[in-house]
Amino acid sequence: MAAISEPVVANAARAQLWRPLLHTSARYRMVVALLAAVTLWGLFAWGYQLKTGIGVAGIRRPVFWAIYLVNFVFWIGISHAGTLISAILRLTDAGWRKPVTRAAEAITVFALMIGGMFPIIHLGRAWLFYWLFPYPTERLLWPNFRSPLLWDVTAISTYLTGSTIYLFLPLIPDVAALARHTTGWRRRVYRALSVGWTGSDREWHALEFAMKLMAGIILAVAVSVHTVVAWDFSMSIAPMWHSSIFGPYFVAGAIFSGIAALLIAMAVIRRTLHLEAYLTEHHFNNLSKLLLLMSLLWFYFTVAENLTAWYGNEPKEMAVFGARVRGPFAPYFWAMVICNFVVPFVLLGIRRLRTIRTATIASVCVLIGMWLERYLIIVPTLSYGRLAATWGKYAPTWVEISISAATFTTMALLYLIFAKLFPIIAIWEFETEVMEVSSVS
Amino acid sequence: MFRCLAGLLIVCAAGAMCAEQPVAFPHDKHIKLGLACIDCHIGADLRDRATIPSVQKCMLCHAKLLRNDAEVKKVIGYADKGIEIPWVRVYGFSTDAHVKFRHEPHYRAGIACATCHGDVAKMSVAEPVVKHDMGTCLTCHRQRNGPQDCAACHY
Amino acid sequence: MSERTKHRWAMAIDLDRCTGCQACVAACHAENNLPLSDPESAAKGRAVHWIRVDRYYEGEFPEVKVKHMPVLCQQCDEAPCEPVCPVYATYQNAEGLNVQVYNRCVGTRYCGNNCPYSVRFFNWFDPVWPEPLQLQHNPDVSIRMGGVMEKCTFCIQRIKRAENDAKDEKRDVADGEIQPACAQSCPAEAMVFGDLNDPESKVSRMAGSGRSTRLLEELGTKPKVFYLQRGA
Amino acid sequence: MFLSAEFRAREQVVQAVRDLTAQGFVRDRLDLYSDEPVEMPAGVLPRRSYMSLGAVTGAVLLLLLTIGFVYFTQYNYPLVTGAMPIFSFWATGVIFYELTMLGAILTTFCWFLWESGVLRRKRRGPVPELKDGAILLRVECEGNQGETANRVLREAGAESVQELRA
Amino acid sequence: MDRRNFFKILSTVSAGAAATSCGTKRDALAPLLVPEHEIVPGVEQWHVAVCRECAAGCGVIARVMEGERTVERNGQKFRERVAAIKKLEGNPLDPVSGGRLCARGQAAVQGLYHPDRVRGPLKRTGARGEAKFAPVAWDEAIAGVVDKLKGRASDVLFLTAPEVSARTASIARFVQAIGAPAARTCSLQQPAGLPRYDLARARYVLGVGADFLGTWASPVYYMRQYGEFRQGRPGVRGHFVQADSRMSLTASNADEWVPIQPGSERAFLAAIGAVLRGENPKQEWLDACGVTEKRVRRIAEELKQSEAPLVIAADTEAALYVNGLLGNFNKPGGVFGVYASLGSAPQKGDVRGARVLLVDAGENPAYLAPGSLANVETIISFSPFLDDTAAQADWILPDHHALESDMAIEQPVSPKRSVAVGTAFVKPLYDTRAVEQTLADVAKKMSVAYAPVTPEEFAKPLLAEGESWEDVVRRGGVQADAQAGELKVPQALQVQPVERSPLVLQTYLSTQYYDGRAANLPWMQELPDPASSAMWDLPVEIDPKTASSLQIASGDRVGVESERGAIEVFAYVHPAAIPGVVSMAIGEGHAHFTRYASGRGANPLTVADAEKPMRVKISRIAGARGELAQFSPQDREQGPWGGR
Repeated sequence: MAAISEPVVANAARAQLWRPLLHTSARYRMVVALLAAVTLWGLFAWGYQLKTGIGVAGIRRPVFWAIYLVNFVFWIGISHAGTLISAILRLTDAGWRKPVTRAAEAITVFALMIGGMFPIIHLGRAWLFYWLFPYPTERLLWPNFRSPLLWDVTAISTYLTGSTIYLFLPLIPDVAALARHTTGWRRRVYRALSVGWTGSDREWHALEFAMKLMAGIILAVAVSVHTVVAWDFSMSIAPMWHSSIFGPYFVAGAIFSGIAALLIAMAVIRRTLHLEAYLTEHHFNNLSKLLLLMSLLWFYFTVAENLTAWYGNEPKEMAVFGARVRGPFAPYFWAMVICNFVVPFVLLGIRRLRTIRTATIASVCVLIGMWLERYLIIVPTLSYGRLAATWGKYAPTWVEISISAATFTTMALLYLIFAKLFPIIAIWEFETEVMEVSSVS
Repeated sequence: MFRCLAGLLIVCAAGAMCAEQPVAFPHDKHIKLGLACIDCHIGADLRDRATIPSVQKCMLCHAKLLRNDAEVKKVIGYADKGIEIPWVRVYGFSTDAHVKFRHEPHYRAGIACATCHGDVAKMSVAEPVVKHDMGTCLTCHRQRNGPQDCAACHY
Repeated sequence: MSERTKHRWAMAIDLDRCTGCQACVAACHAENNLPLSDPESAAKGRAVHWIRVDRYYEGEFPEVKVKHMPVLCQQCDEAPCEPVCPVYATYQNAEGLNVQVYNRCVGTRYCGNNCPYSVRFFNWFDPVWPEPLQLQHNPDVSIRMGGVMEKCTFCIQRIKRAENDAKDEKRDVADGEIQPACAQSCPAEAMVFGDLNDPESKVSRMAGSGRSTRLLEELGTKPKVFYLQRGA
Repeated sequence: MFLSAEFRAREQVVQAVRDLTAQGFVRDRLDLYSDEPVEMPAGVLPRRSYMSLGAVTGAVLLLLLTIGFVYFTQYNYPLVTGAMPIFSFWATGVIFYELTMLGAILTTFCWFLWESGVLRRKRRGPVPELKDGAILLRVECEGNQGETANRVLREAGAESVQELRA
Repeated sequence: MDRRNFFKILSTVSAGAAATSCGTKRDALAPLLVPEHEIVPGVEQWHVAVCRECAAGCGVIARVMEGERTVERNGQKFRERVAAIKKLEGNPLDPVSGGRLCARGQAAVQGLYHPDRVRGPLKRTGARGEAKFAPVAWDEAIAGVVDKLKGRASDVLFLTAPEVSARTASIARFVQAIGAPAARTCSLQQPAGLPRYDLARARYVLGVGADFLGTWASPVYYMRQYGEFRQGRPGVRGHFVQADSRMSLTASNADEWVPIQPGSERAFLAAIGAVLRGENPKQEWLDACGVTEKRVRRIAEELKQSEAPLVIAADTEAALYVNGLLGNFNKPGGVFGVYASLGSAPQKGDVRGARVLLVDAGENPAYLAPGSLANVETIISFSPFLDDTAAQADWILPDHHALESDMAIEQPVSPKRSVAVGTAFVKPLYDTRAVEQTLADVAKKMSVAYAPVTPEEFAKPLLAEGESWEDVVRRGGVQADAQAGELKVPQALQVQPVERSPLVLQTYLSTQYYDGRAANLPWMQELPDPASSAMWDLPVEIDPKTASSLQIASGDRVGVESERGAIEVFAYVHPAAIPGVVSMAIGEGHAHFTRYASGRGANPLTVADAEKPMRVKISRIAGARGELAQFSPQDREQGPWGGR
């Protein structure tokens, strides 16, 4: 915690950060309505799938998993934006993180909620998902603790619990302040959420300590969560899945896509809430560098993963590798390489080109590229199994596309609502930061 | 989930309906007269399934006995029309349970009818007194060291 | 392995006898109430054949050879499908059968992904049979609902029936007494079913033959289906 | 009796705390209230925390509970699993790890609620109302200490000193 | 015979009608409410029957257990319990099936419970070919038929299967009684009277053009033999060479496949024969079949060297010629003569000349000879399904399904002189009538003296002394030891010159649908084609060279055109097809044949001949919609992009 030389009355900043909480524009309503419409359509598609059967999706033998699981991995990856980044930055005490952390942590929680839904959506009998939990019945049935899917269940619930608390803790002083300055139902909600925060030094002290501890724990959990997600695949003996590199590969990919998501979220917040003074070039520059670093790391992993398969020349692996690199999946593969490596490398690697706008463009590319990466991990392997006679091809249906699209709108919707209820920048953490940063730049 | 609920409803409905059997058949009276369960429910000892006797079987005795009893008259009515009595099921597994239940191994193991069907000998109307669900089955299988392999019943 | 008991059911398929006629495929449909496909679902890769005959062409005309191989659930001892099921809907029973419990299945399809033989099939919808085709249904076999996995059971209903008959008569199940529908139908008698724990059984002898191999043996799945390669 | 003094600068607060401590006010009787965290120089108004210890304890506790749970269900649930054990350390290791972490997370959160005192607010007397940018120092006085405190606070530079009522 | 099968036969009872019970709306108990002396829930009964899916007439046993169906009475729907056939298996006592059964045979039960069966007599109401019918009463239908037959006996043509059976005997008696010409057949079934090849004991087999493991003669019988031939004798493994114009199921099992041009089977055998006689094979023969002299000489030499050589060919005369040269008549592993028949099978006939056509179940001239019914005035069909021919009929008087009928069929390929016998043991599902019965009714109405040939009457000559008919019915057939007829050895082979053209289409009987008669069975529709793995359709098989020159890939829609007509089908690039020889299986392309086959695929007989290949033109249809359903689209063990 940076020292405060003297208490600052940051009324101006507070007013600006609180404005979106107190005033709702017509444009906001319109956007929310639009997003809600798509989300509802996705819910309808899901309802249709529940009623008719999972067969309304395009999955088939042998491609038993497809874009539902792609979305699952993708969103869990996005969720690393947050917590992981904010935790790393908090632990390394990087001062510039302060206006960024809340935005990142919120992404985590919402992305996890959405990602966590997909294993349920993709179930053949989704209404029986609770069978994955160990609860006693006289039927003496029990979940299988050795299944990676059960690891997922525990990992994601732990991560969701942890990241919610991690988001909530630094929110307490802000809601306490909001409770003091608002009236009506908002005041009651904020007061309830402030769990009796008084602003005493004991509280500040405990909060600081808890945040440090949580940052450490959440870091360990976040790494494990995406490793476990990777293990869903690499614990299997399917060609190109059974790879020891998958754990770190997925974690790196998750951080990569997480930073991209964060950059996009920040760019949008900066523009719509006019927070140019708080989210400065400096922040974007730093995050862009991080993104570039992750892009290089991702490229390294991708090369390592594919080169070994190619060199090993094992026929079953080569069938999948070939399908990806020069077979039916080649367009996606090369699009992925361009999106994840070429574009970020050019746009962010060349200093002159590195602006907020290019960083945002690169981030969008990275998100597309990372989605494709997951698609390319899941679908080709399943399409080209060990026995050539079982090969098959997959194409998604409107149900899968609707549900997938709805998750993006749900994310945006949750984010918008969150930004409407809580300050998206942690005011107490950063009030002095404004001055520090402006003196630096 | 929907099915479980539906199954539950069926069980409840069956319970509710047991009072409205087409003929008020008094099990207790027949047992007292010396009949055994498997005299009528043939197959319960040596076959997969126990059967419900045909109305012809009832008529073996009631062609002569108690012809004036109100309930017996109903039986005779069915027999004369040549149709079977539409009995309402009291016990049974729902098809969704995918249980391949066989009576015979249970008979071989010496399980009394009353273990699963209650003491019908004391009932004037058969009622579902023993819950036929996986808990009941498994509890007994565990106590008596019966097979607890899922595939013993579900396939 | 401690749980394994008296029997260990296995199958041997003599590829030199197999003609690829697919009588076994039809027999399986008749015995096991497999859901009917339709042209659209078949084109989507959703036709269900618990046993299939894989055919491969090798070489170019005129030196071209055809390979036929009936592939059914290999009932692996170290089945990759088993540990990944989160609810124990598929597991190894005491007689070495790789069992699928339909009621317990929630439909993660993980087992299907992890089966290197791709012999697991999923019920994408509740199955439908137009009246009166359902009259043909085998009452000994469950009609699977939508959302669950299914696969070859080694005709467990026939195994249970035979074991029960043997128990009634206070004797052991004789070799050859149990025949799954596929083996029963095979005109060339290419498929033999029996007990691996009985060293005298026909299947044990075939499994020990010099021609005996197993499919994708290198994966360490220890299948219980033995393929006898063509040749003397 | 509780006194609340309003300061505008951290140095003044530090001075006030030092003076009060010298006058025999123990640190448990002194509380700072502010909008933002106020960092004190080392040795001034130190607050001890056992949160890490708590987190570790919670983690170990849940780990043991989980191991026990998984291990004992093996015997209470005689599932036929084809000789696959329910309990297998490496395969269930992930679950142990995650639940260990969950234990740490939950204890940290609970510990925070306890240690920060938000749950014990009522017992700790009246709370001064926060003002933007102000640092409030609350002093709990016994008997005739009130005047001493008042004097010390004003000397340190307090803008105002008030008596707090519940 | 193993114990289980012994049990099956023992439990066979000659129960007549099925058990039914009255159901009500809340019939929760109905599943258990079946009179105990008939079908008991959970208890299986086995009854004998005869498979009628091809001409072989395999004896089968049917597993009967309880089943449930919905029936409508007085506008109310009831669930009804009936005895239902669950599964067909080979009859272990039958000399042909020996307890085994092929895929088509097992699917026959789906024909019985087919949702689109003709449920009673129908009268045409629309124009011919519109397939509009109205249900009528049997009396009206019979009167209608009598009306058409009266005084036109000489115009009548009765089509029935080319087999010797109680059915064909009854029909022969009927046409004789009304004074009509002898019954004919239009089916592609192999006619009765083939010699029997002792495959099981042969050491070296040369097959020529006969798909005896797929559709020729009796596939089940020969597959049983094939298993023994390969691995049935310790230390001995038969060697198998197949000369064929396509990679048939049989050829795919051979140790060596000799690709020969379609229609050149006789030329190939003549060349082999020439070598065996120590002569030089004529160059024109070698040119016709496209095999080198060296190869012919080697194969002939190998045949000569073998202890038990055998030549199996679809061309019986040529087969006997070469086998005669090998001197393997009536020897183990050789050729055996034909047993004396109980009658004569209907010969091939042309329906074009007929005025009044009576079509037995199983005969489908509208499909097998497209356009041949154009000039026929009256068509009377006995088909239990609305097939291509029945859809054009004036009257449909549906026969029972084979599994609901009494029957006796002489088995054309059998180690003994044998007749398979089946009795009805499930109650007919619908208001159908056996053809024999219908004919008797018609004869009665026409005041013609006629009594159908009963199975007992038909099989009587084979019954041994003291053997009771009940015994025969229980065992599902009767066999008699008899002396096989002498084999006539042709002294020389007349080889017709074979025309060659750059692109020819040959047709063949499909494993799934035979001559199209099994296309209505969903199990057969979803049985992957052995060559292309296609389901619910049959593609045209094109060799890779031709395909690439025409820019055709597997799954493309192509147009196939000949002087006869044109069809549009999916293409399958067959890695083992002979360049320039395009093949297509017969089976799909029915205008009408129930919901599962109507309008699906294309009928190759509209462009080609069943007997001889025809010159065709093939072109890709760009932008066509649809997808060829294949169970295993990948036919090589490695993908095209698999290598490093």
